[in-house]
Amino acid sequence: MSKRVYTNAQDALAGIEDNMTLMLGGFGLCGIPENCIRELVRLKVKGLTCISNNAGVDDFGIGLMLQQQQVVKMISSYVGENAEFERQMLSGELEVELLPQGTLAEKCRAGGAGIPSFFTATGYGTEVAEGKETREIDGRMYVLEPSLTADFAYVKAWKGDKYGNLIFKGTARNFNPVMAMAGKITIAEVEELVEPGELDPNFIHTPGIFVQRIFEGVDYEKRIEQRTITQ
Amino acid sequence: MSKRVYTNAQDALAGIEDNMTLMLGGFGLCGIPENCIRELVRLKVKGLTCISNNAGVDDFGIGLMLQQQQVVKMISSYVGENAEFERQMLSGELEVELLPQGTLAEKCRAGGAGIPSFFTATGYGTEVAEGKETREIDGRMYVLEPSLTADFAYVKAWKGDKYGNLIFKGTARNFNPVMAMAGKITIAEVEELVEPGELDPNFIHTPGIFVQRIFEGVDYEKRIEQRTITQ
Amino acid sequence: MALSKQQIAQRIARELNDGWYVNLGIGIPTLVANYIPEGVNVTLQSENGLLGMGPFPTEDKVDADLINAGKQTVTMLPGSVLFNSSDSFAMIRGGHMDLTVLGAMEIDQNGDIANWKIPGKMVKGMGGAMDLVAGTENIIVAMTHANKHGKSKLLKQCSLPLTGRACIKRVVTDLAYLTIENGSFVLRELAPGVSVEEVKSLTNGDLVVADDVCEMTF
Amino acid sequence: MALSKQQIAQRIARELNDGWYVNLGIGIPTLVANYIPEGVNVTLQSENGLLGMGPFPTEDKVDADLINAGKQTVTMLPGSVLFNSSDSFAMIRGGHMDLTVLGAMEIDQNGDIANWKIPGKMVKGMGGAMDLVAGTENIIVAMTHANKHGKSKLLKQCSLPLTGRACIKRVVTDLAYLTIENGSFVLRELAPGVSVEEVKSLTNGDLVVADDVCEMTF
Repeated sequence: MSKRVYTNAQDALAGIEDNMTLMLGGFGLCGIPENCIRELVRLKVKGLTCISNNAGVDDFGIGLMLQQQQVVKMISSYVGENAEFERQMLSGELEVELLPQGTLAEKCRAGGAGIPSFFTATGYGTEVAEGKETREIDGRMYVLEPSLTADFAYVKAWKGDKYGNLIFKGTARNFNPVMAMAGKITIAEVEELVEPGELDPNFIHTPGIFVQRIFEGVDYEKRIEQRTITQ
Repeated sequence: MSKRVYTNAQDALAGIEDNMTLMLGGFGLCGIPENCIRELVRLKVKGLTCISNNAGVDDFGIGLMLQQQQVVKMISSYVGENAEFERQMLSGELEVELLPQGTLAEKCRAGGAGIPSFFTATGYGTEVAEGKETREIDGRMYVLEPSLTADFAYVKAWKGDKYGNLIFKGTARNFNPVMAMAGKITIAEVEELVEPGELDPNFIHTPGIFVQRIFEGVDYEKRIEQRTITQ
Repeated sequence: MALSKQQIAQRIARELNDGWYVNLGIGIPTLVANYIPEGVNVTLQSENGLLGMGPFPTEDKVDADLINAGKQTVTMLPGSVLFNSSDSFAMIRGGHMDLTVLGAMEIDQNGDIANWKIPGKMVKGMGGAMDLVAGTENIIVAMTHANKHGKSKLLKQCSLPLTGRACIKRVVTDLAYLTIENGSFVLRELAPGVSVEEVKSLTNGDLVVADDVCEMTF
Repeated sequence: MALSKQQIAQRIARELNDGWYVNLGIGIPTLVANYIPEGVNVTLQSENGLLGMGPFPTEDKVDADLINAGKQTVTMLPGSVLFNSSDSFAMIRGGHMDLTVLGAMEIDQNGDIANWKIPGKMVKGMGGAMDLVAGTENIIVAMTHANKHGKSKLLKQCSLPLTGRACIKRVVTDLAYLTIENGSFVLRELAPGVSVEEVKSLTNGDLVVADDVCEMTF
């Protein structure tokens, strides 16, 4: 724990092995752990199960891992901005489990919060509920959703201190805080690493207790999927 | 919704009736909705079920409502800093449901988040689990806990804007954000009411969507239960 | 004449009340924001973590860290709030949104909706749609009355995989505004120049014509 | 001679590892903070919403809005974090705390603990204790070996209402440091001058004496 600060992605990602389950923060390409993904691509670990709301695009984000066929299963809510993803899915090389976005987020939070399963009305009467326990509570039907955890969770924050406390910027927060909770080992890459005490304790989004490793990332591209302008 | 800003507790508490279920934020006497409690005492509404982590002391907080026998049931995790509470409990005038603190917090959050029930290991094998469904999940035993909601939730924040966005100070945050989520009508009293835009959108603890009414409180006593000093 | 997409959005915008929190889906629903009536102040939610969504940014204000659920760059307004995905769906699932407007491939007279998957075609996923239809009491579907092959999208029973069950009570199409009540579509308003018969012929489900059916004005 | 409260705390403090997140209960456990070994940096959690609890404030720094779980005024340290009650217990229930130290009325050789309720007496409630014992893998109980009537608090089976089941693996009393393994207490260390026989006679449960039992030094 006291060895929490790492110098770069290469050091921070030590311990990753084939066939592990990973969580990757981000919504679309916003707030994704770019440095961690780059390192996962370099390491060429295979057989991965990736839990991430989206699967990147062909040449960025998780798409880079798909190009190398490192992923055998994706657990996401919205995918397919990505031709290689589609090819692998249709050919059966890639297993895809689609979950409602809110259910996915809550399953991660639950995994981090020691809640093994919870009921939600979302998805009742749809394919999402197939094979899952359902139950009527106060006149409404609900689905029992088991929580999710991961061997490693990779999250991207705006600023972080050396105790692992994190703050995010804008909508780049998204899934990062809940995935940080659910990783057996959570690795945070931050744009700016500061000393403990520099972040206001009242305005920290992710307490450092959820972050086992932290490093300052480099070369953030922050690609925009839909650049939309008011003239 | 647009009529969200009220001038004082008297206006803001309109609609409260006997026999309602209320949530009251705070931990001990820290972060309690002092103005709302003062108004509940003045209104002398009776037969109330109060969900609050603690029950105040004899002459402050919910203790003031107990003095007037306004409360028929308390749902709390830790009580009895309070002689009148003890008398009413032992005489059977007051029903008390004790819940583990984390379970209480999570039941409020679940109530606000549309989760009717969730499994937790907390309390398994104890009185808390009596009459509740239990289940083995991955080799461990869990208790199914139903969520909580309230007719009115009263919360106390440090600052709030006219859209109901709230920020809390120090450990006065405690149960306030989760109870704000779980009130059918949530009333926030704040030390300082500001214009929308004055609070940094990235550092708001409770989004205004959870707050139906807001007012600037007066005469905060902020009593300290255990004044502990380093010489 | 059938309503344009803009007119569908315009008709839906009349249902907005002051102070509401609203989630607008991709497509026609997004256009609703352009027709919010004078004096009505609504707060738009973007389920990726923003309440109080503003217009698209000017070139100099583009921020890769501030996008909407359609991954478009957006702006904030005074009073906006940012939050994480689980808090966002706590709002939605917990019933705190006043209105959801979303598109559909099919709806049926039981209030079922299908809008995320066509078997045999590439599936992109449901995103937040299942949460929105399960969590919001007040939903308006915005869509064309028939698909591009001229087949009704208002059915006795949805044929596509469902997004949600028994959750839709209102729909605005290019031809009409209808409610769903007691297992039937109820025709409430007609697009200007569209006849009851036209709507009937393009509605493949039980249709009741309201006594006070009227023509929309724009 | 039996350990003082301070010595119990001192012995427990030796179990702390650098970088740990620790929750200290009220009473003897609180004293552990005074004996944290040189070079060991632990972060104290207060379950009402603070990670990184500092010492009590000086008179001029007292803040009614900053208290610990015992309702005492406290301070923060550089790197502290504040959070709400559900996030606090997400940490605890989710197994993120490295150590919980708490008092007990009774523990038994199955690892059960009772520390919140005496039937017939005024019940104050369990507060966060049930969450802490259910959520933390590593728990140390700090208590006297016998109650004030001289009766053992280490039992075959707890007689009081339980706080948690099969969760306690270590206890430091005024007489000894014991572990709980395979349904027995295992005597690991003796307080200075305390005999194995004394511990045996005051332990009302199966007791195994470890081969390498030794005397604590202070």
